[in-house]
Amino acid sequence: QPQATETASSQADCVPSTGGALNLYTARHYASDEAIYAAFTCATGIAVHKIEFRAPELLARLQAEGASSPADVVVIQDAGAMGEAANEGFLVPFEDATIDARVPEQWRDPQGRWFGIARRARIVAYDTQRVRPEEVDDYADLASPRFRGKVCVQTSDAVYNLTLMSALIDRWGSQRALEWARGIVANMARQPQGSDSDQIRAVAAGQCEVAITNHYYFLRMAESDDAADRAVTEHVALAFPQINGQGSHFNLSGAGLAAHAPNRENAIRFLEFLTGPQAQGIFATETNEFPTTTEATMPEDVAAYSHHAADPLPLPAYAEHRAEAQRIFEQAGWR
Amino acid sequence: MSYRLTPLRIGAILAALIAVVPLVAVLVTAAGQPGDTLTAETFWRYTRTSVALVLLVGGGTACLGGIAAWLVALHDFPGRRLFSWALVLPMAAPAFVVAYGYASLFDVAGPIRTAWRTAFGWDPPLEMRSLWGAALVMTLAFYPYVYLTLRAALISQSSSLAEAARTLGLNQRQTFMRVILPLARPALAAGMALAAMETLADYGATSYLTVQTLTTGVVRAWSVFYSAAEAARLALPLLATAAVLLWIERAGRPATSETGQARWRELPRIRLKGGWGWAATLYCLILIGLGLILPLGWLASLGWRADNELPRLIEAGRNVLIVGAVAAAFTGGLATLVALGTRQGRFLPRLLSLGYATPGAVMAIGLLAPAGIIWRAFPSTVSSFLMAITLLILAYASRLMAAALEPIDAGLQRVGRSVSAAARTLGETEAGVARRVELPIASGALFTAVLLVFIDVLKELPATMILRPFGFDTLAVMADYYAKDERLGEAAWPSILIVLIAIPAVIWLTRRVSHSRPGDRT
Amino acid sequence: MTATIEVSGATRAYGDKRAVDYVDLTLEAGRITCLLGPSGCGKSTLLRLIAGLEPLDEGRVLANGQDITHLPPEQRDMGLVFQDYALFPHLRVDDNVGFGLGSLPTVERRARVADLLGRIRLGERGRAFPGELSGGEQQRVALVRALARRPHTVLLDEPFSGLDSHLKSEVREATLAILRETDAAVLVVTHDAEEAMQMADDLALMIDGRILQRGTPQACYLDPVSLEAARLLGEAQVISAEVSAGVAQTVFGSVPAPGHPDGGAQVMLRPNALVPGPGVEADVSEARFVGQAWRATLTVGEVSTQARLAHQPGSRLSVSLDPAAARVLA
Amino acid sequence: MTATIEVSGATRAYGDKRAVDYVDLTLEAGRITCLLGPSGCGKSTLLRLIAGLEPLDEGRVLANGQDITHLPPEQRDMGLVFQDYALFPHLRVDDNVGFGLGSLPTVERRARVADLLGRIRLGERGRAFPGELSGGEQQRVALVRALARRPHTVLLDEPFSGLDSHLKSEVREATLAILRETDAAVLVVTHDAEEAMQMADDLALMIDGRILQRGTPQACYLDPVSLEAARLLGEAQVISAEVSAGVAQTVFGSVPAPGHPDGGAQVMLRPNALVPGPGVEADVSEARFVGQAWRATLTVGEVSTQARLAHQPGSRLSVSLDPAAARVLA
Ligand SMILES: Nc1ncnc2c1ncn2[C@@H]1O[C@H](COP(=O)(O)OP(=O)(O)OP(=O)(O)O)[C@@H](O)[C@H]1O
Ligand SMILES: Nc1ncnc2c1ncn2[C@@H]1O[C@H](COP(=O)(O)OP(=O)(O)OP(=O)(O)O)[C@@H](O)[C@H]1O
Ligand SMILES: [Mg+2]
Ligand SMILES: [Mg+2]
Repeated sequence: QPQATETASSQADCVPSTGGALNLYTARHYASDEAIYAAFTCATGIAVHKIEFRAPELLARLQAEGASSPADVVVIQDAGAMGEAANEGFLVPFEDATIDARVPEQWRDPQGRWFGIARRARIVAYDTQRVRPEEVDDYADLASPRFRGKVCVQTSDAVYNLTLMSALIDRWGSQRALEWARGIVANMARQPQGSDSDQIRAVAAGQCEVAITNHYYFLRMAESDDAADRAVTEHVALAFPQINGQGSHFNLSGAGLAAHAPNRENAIRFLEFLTGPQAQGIFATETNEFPTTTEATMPEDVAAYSHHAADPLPLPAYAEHRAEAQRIFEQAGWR
Repeated sequence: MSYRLTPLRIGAILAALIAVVPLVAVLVTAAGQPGDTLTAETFWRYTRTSVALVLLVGGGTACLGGIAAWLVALHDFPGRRLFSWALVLPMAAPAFVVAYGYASLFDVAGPIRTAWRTAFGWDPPLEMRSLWGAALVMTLAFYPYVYLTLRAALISQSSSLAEAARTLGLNQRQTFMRVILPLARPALAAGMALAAMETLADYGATSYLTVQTLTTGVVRAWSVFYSAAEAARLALPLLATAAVLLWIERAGRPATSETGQARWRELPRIRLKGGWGWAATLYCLILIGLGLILPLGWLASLGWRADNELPRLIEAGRNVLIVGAVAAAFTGGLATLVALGTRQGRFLPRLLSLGYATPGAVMAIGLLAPAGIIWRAFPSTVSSFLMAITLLILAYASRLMAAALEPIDAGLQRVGRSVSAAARTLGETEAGVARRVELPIASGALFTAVLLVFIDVLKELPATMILRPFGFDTLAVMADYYAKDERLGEAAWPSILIVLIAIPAVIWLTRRVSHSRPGDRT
Repeated sequence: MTATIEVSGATRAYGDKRAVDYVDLTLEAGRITCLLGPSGCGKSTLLRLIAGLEPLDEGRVLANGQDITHLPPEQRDMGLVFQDYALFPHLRVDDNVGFGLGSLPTVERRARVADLLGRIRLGERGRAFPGELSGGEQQRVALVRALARRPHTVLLDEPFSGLDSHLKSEVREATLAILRETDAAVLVVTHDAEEAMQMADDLALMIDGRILQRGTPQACYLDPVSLEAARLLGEAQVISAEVSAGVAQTVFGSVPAPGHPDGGAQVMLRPNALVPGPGVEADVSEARFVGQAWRATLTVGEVSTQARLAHQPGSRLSVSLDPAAARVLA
Repeated sequence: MTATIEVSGATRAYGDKRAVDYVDLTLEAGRITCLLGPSGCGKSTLLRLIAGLEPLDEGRVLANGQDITHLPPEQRDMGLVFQDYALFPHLRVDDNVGFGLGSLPTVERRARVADLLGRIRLGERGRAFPGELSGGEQQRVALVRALARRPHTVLLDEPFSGLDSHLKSEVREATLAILRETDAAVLVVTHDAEEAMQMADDLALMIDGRILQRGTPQACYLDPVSLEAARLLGEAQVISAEVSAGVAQTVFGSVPAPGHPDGGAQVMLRPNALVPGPGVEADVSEARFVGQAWRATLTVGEVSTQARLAHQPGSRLSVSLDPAAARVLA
């Protein structure tokens, strides 16, 4: 019997842990998720055994295990990798009315192999003293001469950059995407480096005026216990640029049923649980992610941004253009 | 002794297989179907960066570690005895941990550059996320390799050559330049080769510092293009380089003393007077400060403010202590078998050492393939905790065999051929001699090997990540996750714990090195 | 048990080099055979072949007529003493001596160890570690350790070369005494001629992997088969001679050369071959005191040689040749 | 330049142990002084004090009357040959020899190195590395390297002890020849008595940090100041005697003991002290051939001693005592 770091709470109103177990392969590793597992175990009595991987390692391990894999549920915080898992046959489609009802079609794999459980916007942090929000209401603006030497970005192999580029390729075509990438390279205030938080800090420090970042790092800093972090957000704000006027780019954390799941029933209960109001609420509160379901309650700071439209990119496109995205980055000289 | 397959030799072959399988798997994978991969241009850019980084780190470690060894071995100054082992302490800090510290300390929004901007109104060019910054960080993390090997060479150099030079009319300085240093050059090269190997194999620090090397290429091929075959192919030049570096390292090992009967006598130490003495003290302090105290201290100050998941930390610490201890003992045992069984041939140990110099990502590919075969053959074992831990320990053994083989081999070499032969003629079998004579005599070396493996398991990431069972974290894994999630404060806790656990082991190892030289008197 | 060890046709090559080259050797119970030869001639290799520590390429080793060529060393019942003594540094002296006695009951083992240590006057030092003993003491411990199992054969590889010259003769006497008490066949390897001659019942001279000569020390010394063999055993000068009718004529006098063909030949002179007396007038060109004796360089015409004579350099004296200390070489 | 080196009151202690204890020693240009003593008696330390490699605790070193006690080694103009030769393994033979000649113009340096290598018959091996040479060749290279700067003093620390006994005498002769050609003051440290006596013009016997005796080899051999000194130089037997009126009476015969007080005394016998002849009847209890001579153990009553005599064990013979090879010890 596998041992696990069972985070089951010993609260009195929990169901006794008699519901068997569930094996989870996840590329997420947040405190929010721990809370969700605990809540799930409490609600169902099913123990959650998990291994946290990085996405490529998770896929490689599934590949190596083949039909012997003990994995029941696969969770990855990147739609590209999730699509890859689906394409490799590591996930199986399953019908579930509850999930279909809760998660809008836009955030579900057309073949039903996986669905989104939380969303993160890849948008722009800007210096409120030097940039007006209208100046960055389209991703294309970042490549304009207006921001020559003023843009901070991560390296090209950061997954969120890869999915953003995949979206742009899908929407704009390869040629325009390449030109955009070249424009960004020309505008870079420094060589791509550091994490998203580092980009935001660089804006605050005046090294650049705009930076591409995921939204929740900004929110995390804004609500941090650390005064220095909060100070960073004083003169920085988030802008939600559009692709073709249709909305901003969001990446998805996805979940799916493993192809050889030994605990299929439990797995489906878990997948349903992830889309339930409690789990969705935890994603929003703990990680500042946007829910994929409509009825979730969000804390105020997340809710404040939740009205921004999402670019209606078909889910398969995230994985489809990944290799090309890397090529374009390389061609443009985006390290 | 007869050529028959004795039990000892069969054991050696089995043990060696464990270490060789992943390497073979990498080669087999590399022969797989080509997939999407990097453009040639990108490949060359990575290559150039790798070469530049290796040269910088090689040169940097040679300078910093070389000067430290020169000061400590040949001079007397305040604190020399303390520094002689304290200078090795930065080895306890994994390079990725040092990288966390420096990147955040010298970030554009970090305390130093912010303070500077406030004071002077301009941003100082102190970018750690650059080739130069990475070179600095890795130099600080790896200089102990040069320090250790060079110091060992200097303190085991008999003074007679230096004295011969003096009586031939050279003064102290000329003697150092023309005799002592040239004689220690192989050791210097060996230390640099070790540092270079670590640099090439590193991914944690380089990726955190955004320096794109061949290892980045390997990881990209795998994680962006999902092509294990391409990743393995990209790793081949790295393996080849590692093989060359290993060869340099082996060749640089001091030959057994050629001095024979002459009484061994250490090189005289020059007493540094007044200001010079304090300058030497300051140099050593700065080195330890920059290599350990500054990055760790900064991380600690971040960690202090951050939350920590204490129960998870404790459990991860407990995990790594237990698994590390078991893996270290097991690897030590395997390496002992190999060392006992291959004393005639030198080829096998060299081959086995390659696993040590292989980048983690590549090793992960090499480990998964054989693990996959086992999993598919025995499906029921995949989710078994014991099976997973067993695989993990086997993986550690194959990855870290070289680290253990090295000292054990050296220890067994010191058991004179005649001592073993004497035991044979006194009625013991080959295995009995190993048990009753050779291993007890080499027990110090065995312990050294076990400690080395233990320290490496503490820092190990790729094999742990990919093979661990459900619910199993180690400190390195936790540090990596927090850092990936941009929570450096939280990452500080496991990082510091790694260092704290490793420090006693490092101290013990260093002391042992200074006790293993001829005619020790320190 | 006593044994006769016969080595026949023993050959062992390392790469191209034949370290031991078709050697025949017999060791007799109760007799000490010394194997004398220069460094690198293959002495240790031969000893290791006999002990079973090294495989033979060709040839056989027999013990009492039984073929033991393929027996592992632990089954050969031979004791070995090494140049570096090879004491087990992690075991105390008594555990070293008792190392090979595992099969004996503890009481008996203890008694035997105590007896052996007593015989080498180290009865008090049983609990010491080898590192705490002097070189001579270590050598004695190594010796009794090799004897503890009462082997039928004892092999000693340069057992005294690690000792100070001061200690050497003392330890040698003690070792001889103990070896004579056992009835083992003994082989002592050495490159010290004086040592070999003092210890040997039988001497075997080895050069370049081959055994040149066997015999008693005296026979080897006075009747060497070649100049090489002569030099192995001590100082030897060579002067040229003309043989005719079984007599070799040198400038210093004549030496019997029965059976030698007529013509040019070489005569080997031991240092005591030239004695003062009626004979040839020789010039003394140099004289040195070499302990116990003087050595003078004597010249007659073109021929120069050295002799154990005390004479002032520059003087002249009359010397004759003692044929007992001279031999015509083949 | 030639020099006389005077060491006076030289003392050097390591912790409590006085390795060199108030030693006076003079080295004369053109003469070879041998310092003979057992291992650990302080020979090397004394040599290092003279070379300036070790500081003196007390005492002075003068060169031609000038105080060089505090001069660093590189300014003393002394050549040193080490027991392990200390050739620079990273330099070729010719660079080793020319190592100390940096101040000479290249052409001259090359010429001098070539000349030196020629003299030791290694003219062809200049481009070899030391590791490629045999022990004897290495020793010769170390010697000419020390001589290359034409030092006024040459110090040799057990220069032949690394050599095979076979090679030893050959290399020793060659070394002596070269040293005699220079006019340097030479000090040779050794613990081999025969070697010391063969090389020395002057001999200094050292024990426990002190110099016991100085003199020519012959004087030291025959007139040792103590049994210790006697034993350093060769075999010596001791028998007891009764002195009365300046004559010591032993069981084998009498020895002159001028100036000795009456009463019990010790007489030291060299191996050739007992010669066949009218005198005492002695039993031969053992006889061995030791190269060049036999050694017999003779017993008279309770007293046993050894002599260089050839006689069958078990037989009896009459011996007399040669007073020239016997001395009454103080
Ligand atoms: N294991 C080995 N591999 C290769 N050559 C060897 C080996 N052992 C011995 N030899 C070579 O064989 C020859 C004989 O060696 P051996 O040790 O028997 O000589 P030895 O007569 O004992 O010399 P010494 O007096 O120096 O001990 C030498 O040339 C030596 O270099
Ligand atoms: N650096 C040192 N520190 C402490 N003791 C020393 C040192 N050098 C020599 N000694 C001691 O001083 C004494 C004399 O040593 P030295 O080397 O001069 O002897 P030696 O006569 O040359 O002996 P050997 O014949 O063995 O070379 C020895 O007891 C030795 O242990
Ligand atoms: Mg030998
Ligand atoms: Mg000495």
